Amino acid sequence: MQIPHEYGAHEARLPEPVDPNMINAPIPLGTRLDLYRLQQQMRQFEKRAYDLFLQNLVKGTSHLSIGMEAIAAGVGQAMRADDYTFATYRGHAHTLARGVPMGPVLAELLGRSNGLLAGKGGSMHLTSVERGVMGSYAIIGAQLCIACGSAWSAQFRGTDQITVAFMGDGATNIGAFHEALNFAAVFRLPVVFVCENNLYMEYTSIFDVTAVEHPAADRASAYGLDRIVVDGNDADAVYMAASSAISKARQGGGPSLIEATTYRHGGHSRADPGKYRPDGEVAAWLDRDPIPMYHQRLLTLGVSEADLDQVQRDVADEVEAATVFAKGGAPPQADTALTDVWADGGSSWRN
Amino acid sequence: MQIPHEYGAHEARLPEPVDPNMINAPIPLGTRLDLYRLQQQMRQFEKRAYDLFLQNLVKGTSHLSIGMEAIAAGVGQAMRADDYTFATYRGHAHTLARGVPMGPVLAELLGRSNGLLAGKGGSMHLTSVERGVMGSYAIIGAQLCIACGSAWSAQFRGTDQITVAFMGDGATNIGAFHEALNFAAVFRLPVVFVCENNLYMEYTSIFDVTAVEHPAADRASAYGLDRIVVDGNDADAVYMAASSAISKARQGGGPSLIEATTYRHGGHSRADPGKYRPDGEVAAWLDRDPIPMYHQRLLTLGVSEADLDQVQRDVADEVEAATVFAKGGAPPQADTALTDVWADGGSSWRN
Amino acid sequence: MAELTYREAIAYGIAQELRRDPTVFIFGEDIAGAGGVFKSTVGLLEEFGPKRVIDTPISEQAILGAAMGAAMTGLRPIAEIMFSDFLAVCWDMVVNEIAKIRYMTNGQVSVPLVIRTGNGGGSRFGAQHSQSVENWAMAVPGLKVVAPSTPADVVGLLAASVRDDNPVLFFEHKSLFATKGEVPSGELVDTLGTAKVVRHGKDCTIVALALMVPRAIAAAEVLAGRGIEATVIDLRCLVPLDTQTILSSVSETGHLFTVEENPRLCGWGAEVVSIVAEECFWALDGPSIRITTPHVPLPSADVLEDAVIPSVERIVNVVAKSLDA
Amino acid sequence: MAELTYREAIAYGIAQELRRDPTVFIFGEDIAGAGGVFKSTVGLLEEFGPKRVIDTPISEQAILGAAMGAAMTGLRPIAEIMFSDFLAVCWDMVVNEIAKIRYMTNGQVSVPLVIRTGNGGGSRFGAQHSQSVENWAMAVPGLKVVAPSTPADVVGLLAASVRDDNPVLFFEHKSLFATKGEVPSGELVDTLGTAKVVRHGKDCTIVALALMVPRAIAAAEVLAGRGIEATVIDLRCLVPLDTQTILSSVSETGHLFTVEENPRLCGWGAEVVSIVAEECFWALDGPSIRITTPHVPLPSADVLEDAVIPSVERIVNVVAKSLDA
Ligand SMILES: Cc1ncc(C[n+]2csc(CCOP(=O)(O)OP(=O)(O)O)c2C)c(N)n1
Ligand SMILES: Cc1ncc(C[n+]2csc(CCOP(=O)(O)OP(=O)(O)O)c2C)c(N)n1
Ligand SMILES: [Mg+2]
Ligand SMILES: [Mg+2]
Repeated sequence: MQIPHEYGAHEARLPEPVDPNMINAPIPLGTRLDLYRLQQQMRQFEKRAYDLFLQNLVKGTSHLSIGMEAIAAGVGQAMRADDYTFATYRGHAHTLARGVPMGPVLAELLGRSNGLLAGKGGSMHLTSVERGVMGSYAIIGAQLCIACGSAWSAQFRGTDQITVAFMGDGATNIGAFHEALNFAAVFRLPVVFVCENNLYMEYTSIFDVTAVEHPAADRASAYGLDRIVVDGNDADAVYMAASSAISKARQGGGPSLIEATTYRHGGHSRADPGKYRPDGEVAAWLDRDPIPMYHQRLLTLGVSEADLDQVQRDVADEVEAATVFAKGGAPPQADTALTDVWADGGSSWRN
Repeated sequence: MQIPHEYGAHEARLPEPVDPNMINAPIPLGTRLDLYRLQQQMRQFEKRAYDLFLQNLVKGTSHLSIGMEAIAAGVGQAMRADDYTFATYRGHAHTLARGVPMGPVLAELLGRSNGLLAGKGGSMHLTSVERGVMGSYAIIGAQLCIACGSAWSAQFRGTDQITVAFMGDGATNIGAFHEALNFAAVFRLPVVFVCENNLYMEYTSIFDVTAVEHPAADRASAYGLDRIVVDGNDADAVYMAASSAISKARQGGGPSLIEATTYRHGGHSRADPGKYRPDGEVAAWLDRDPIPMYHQRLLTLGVSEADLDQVQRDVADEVEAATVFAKGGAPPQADTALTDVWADGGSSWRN
Repeated sequence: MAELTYREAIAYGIAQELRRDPTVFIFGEDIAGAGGVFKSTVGLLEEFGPKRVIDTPISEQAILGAAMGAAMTGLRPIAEIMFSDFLAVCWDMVVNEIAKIRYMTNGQVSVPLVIRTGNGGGSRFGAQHSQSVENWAMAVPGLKVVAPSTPADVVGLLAASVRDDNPVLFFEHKSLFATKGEVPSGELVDTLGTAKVVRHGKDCTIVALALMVPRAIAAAEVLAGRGIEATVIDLRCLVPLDTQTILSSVSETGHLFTVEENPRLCGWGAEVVSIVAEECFWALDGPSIRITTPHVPLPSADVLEDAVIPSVERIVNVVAKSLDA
Repeated sequence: MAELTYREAIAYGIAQELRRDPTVFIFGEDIAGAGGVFKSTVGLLEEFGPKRVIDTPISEQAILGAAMGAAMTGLRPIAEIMFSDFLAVCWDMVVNEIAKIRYMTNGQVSVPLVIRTGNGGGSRFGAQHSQSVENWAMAVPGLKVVAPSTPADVVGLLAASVRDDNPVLFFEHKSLFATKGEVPSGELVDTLGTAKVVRHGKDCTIVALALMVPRAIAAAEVLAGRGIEATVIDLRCLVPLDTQTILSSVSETGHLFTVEENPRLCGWGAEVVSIVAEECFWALDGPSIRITTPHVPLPSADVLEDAVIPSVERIVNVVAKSLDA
């Protein structure tokens, strides 16, 4: 039998250098400061989540996106308040990107009654309909199909709301990906699919199990879509690509598929030390951490160190307050386990 | 809402002219005579099946491929006796193409005990392991995944058997298609996927619901495969394309995806008069009937009318004998409904 | 009042809802231009146009995903999955997404959608196009499950399903399409979770669903000739389940029979028998007996299919034997 | 004899079969290089190499399709579906293809394969990663269904599953991974379809499966302190079902309780209660009672999850209350 590769023996994939032109992208400075704040919020929030995990306070599993913040920030910033987000189990950042307050999110991770879902959903299912976060889905690919529905609905209702659906690189090999992309293209749905290519599924390199080099972008043409690859570690690059896809969708131009390359600094989930990654790879990507790079860019653009420090401190305060809020939450009452199966608020299956 | 198309109002899709060079394809005359005989067998068999349906003798549903014979014949002829075929519910021709005798196939359509599956499977599930027909599958797309398994098995066992899996154009939009294609490409499996693009799903034009013009070929690149479109109404063209894909697979070169364009002369299934097709389309495709065309080609190549008549008469006799065999079959014994759920021959779920 | 076939009642019932509520729309494979492969959506495209009656690709996951997303954002989709067997290719959407999203989000999300599907055997379509899978759906919390047996129930229960704020799986029995019945004129809206006593008798209770209802009624007539008077209950819905009607009947008759088309193990009959075994034990005068298709896939040949799906004769024999013993 | 965790027993059992039979191979997501996300396939890649221990794309339909096709052509694949919840994305392969192909082809095709999957709750993973879905599989003719509760049973039943010529769904309980037990040395091959009486008592019969087995045993100990002696049966397999062991126990005790982790409706408990209700009615001294997770999706927070999955305390209370009354 031919073996296409030796497991774990794949080459390190190193990041591309930052695009030096991106500093000249036509993005207002205020927007850039928002992008910086968003990335800080995501980073500091998830660091805190990790600390609380080490203190055994986070129940169940959780999947951090430390190192990948530029994507959620760039896309979130490009969205309008009434647009829809569909996230995955790795959805903390995508949720925060829509302005969902940190306290209830953190409380949800801790399984408290003041959690965003009152403890019923957990880290993998963050949802805030109020903020357009229409759910986080933990079965690979499902959210792509569901996102077609909210996009279809906006089209049907004649609003110009758009929908963004996130996915990982691994999701591009599941059937639902294919069905959703074709469906969206056929009906010219106002949906933007964003693939966060962080080079790995759980513990397996995406290159070991995918027929093409760019798991999303190299398939765009199969749905009549343009090939789009962006630097997922550059919030400006993501923001520009997302803005253009979103405005196309809003104007009736149909769906887009964006592949943003990035890297997660930690393991897949809280249980994973991430040992399967080749030497040098992690270090190289740590060097391309989106946040210090963006910090530097803002300095170059004339923002003062003091102003950036202030953002960091504001965010630190926010995280602190969220921690107090979350830790202070009571555990859910046992009988709430029996509510909200049905629209009448209950769970009775008999008359 | 934007409506991508008006239903039923799509343009007629007319066939391409026959490739005049195909007559020069390097195919031995004996092989061509076999191709002619195969197409005759398929056509005459299915016409008889249709007659028996009109006599109310065919139970359940059945899906004819009259007009599409050149594909099953061309591919079947290019296969080796120990290769594997995976067919769909429209699988009479693919089954006959492997040399499965007509009598048991027809008896199966009639639900008789002497049927190929003793009446348990019916028209949609024709299978002859003896002849390498590893089943006919009636859930769109499933066979593509299963075919990866027999291909993997041959690779694992170190034989050079290849697998062919057929599908319709409509099958290219289901998730299983995507998973199978990527899986086959990643593991370089010896499998040839053949998409019979007859322009319609059941009653809906494939162009109304697909993001690309060629539902299979325009997706090949998404799996790192070559784009292959062949004239599915020319047995020689199909034979050449299949032979080359098969020999590539046999030599360890991995999978191929062939799209063969064709047309079914009748409706989707026995219940369908096929009224949804635009004016002129059926007539144009009837003009491109693969069998008279091939007949003419053989005459041009010097085969005598008398020899071709003889083939037709031989096949007619074969169909006649199969009809006698099938009609003579007893209905299955009721208690056989309870056999062969398990490998021990029984159906007991308790000890 | 008009006499309609079960098949016509489907289009009639859908049209009633499409007319009433502009947020209702319907989509699926071949349902628009062709009026459905079972001809149960004929005329809808013509009346309501291509914005509300839509043909889709063969992409069942996308169909149900789209239904879910649309239902989450203000619409009331009716999605068709052509044969219920195909629910298996989009089962994740049904059981992990649609059924669970309200609960997981602590009630933030509503999913008012209907999944219609052709269910059941008797058409000689073989193992992959003939299954009765209503018990698959019943086993999953968060789904309402409806399976009407008459044209009037089709219309009334479909209306109730579309108007319900929960996801409903609506099983249309393929072997009932050609049957006829009176459908009252005017708006028709029924209530989910209500079974119907379709025949009264003091000797035993026969609970049936969909195609098994007419067979149970016919069997009861034959049994009456043999001196056994059966109550026949048409369940109509599996979730919510009308346990009250079942328990009160069994309390009177002391004998329970269920007639299921699904294969033997873990059907709705097992649930009904178990509820009675726990809540009504002291009223029972003998064993509760399930009449089901044996635990085999469905064969294609007519004689074989007829041998496995419960027949009038089989129902009569089982009931008579059990009550004589 | 060695003490192994349930998790280690899985790799141990698979290795036994890989060593014995060169046609056995194993594949799934992250099972090779990483040794599985539950670390239950650690060491297999190293011992057996990349031809027989293979990481796949996230393509569950292709995984099971490949398993089926390989099983049809001379191999004995073991496929992993990481969490049993994900069976929903490849349910067609399980129920319409793998389960039916032998029957549809009149016995021409054999499908000797095993689908291993992490099943069950208790890990606070929420509604989409915690389900107990063994009853889904039990409802479909053509599938054998195994769910061991101890390391020794893991090894013995896995061997029996791999050697069986039928498709087997092998449910590994996530909350048992860390539990330990003795595993006899030497080749270990058990028999499918045999339940184990793990405790004898004359007052009632408690039937349990997987994670519910240790809880039922613990409950029985508590009940003994209250003067109630329970027989506890570890079902181990749902198909084939060891009805003999159940029926003979209930005939002695006159009282049946089932303890199921799956949600309320149409679980294996309903099947067991129904079999007893029909075949053992006259031996019953009271209602048969199912102790199940209520009919809700699984919540994520620890207190909520603990509130819904049957606990030792709940089992004790239900049994004590029922037998006192
Ligand atoms: C259908 C399905 N299969 C498998 C899994 C288990 N699983 C969870 S995350 C994951 C890896 C996903 O990788 P990718 O799509 O690249 O996303 P990332 O985690 O890297 O963000 C897998 C296999 C799942 N949740 N759903
Ligand atoms: C998963 C699934 N969805 C729908 C169907 C119903 N169905 C049977 S044939 C068919 C059309 C298939 O069209 P195509 O793939 O072009 O094949 P053709 O019939 O033209 O050969 C459909 C929708 C099915 N069998 N399986
Ligand atoms: Mg990834
Ligand atoms: Mg077609």
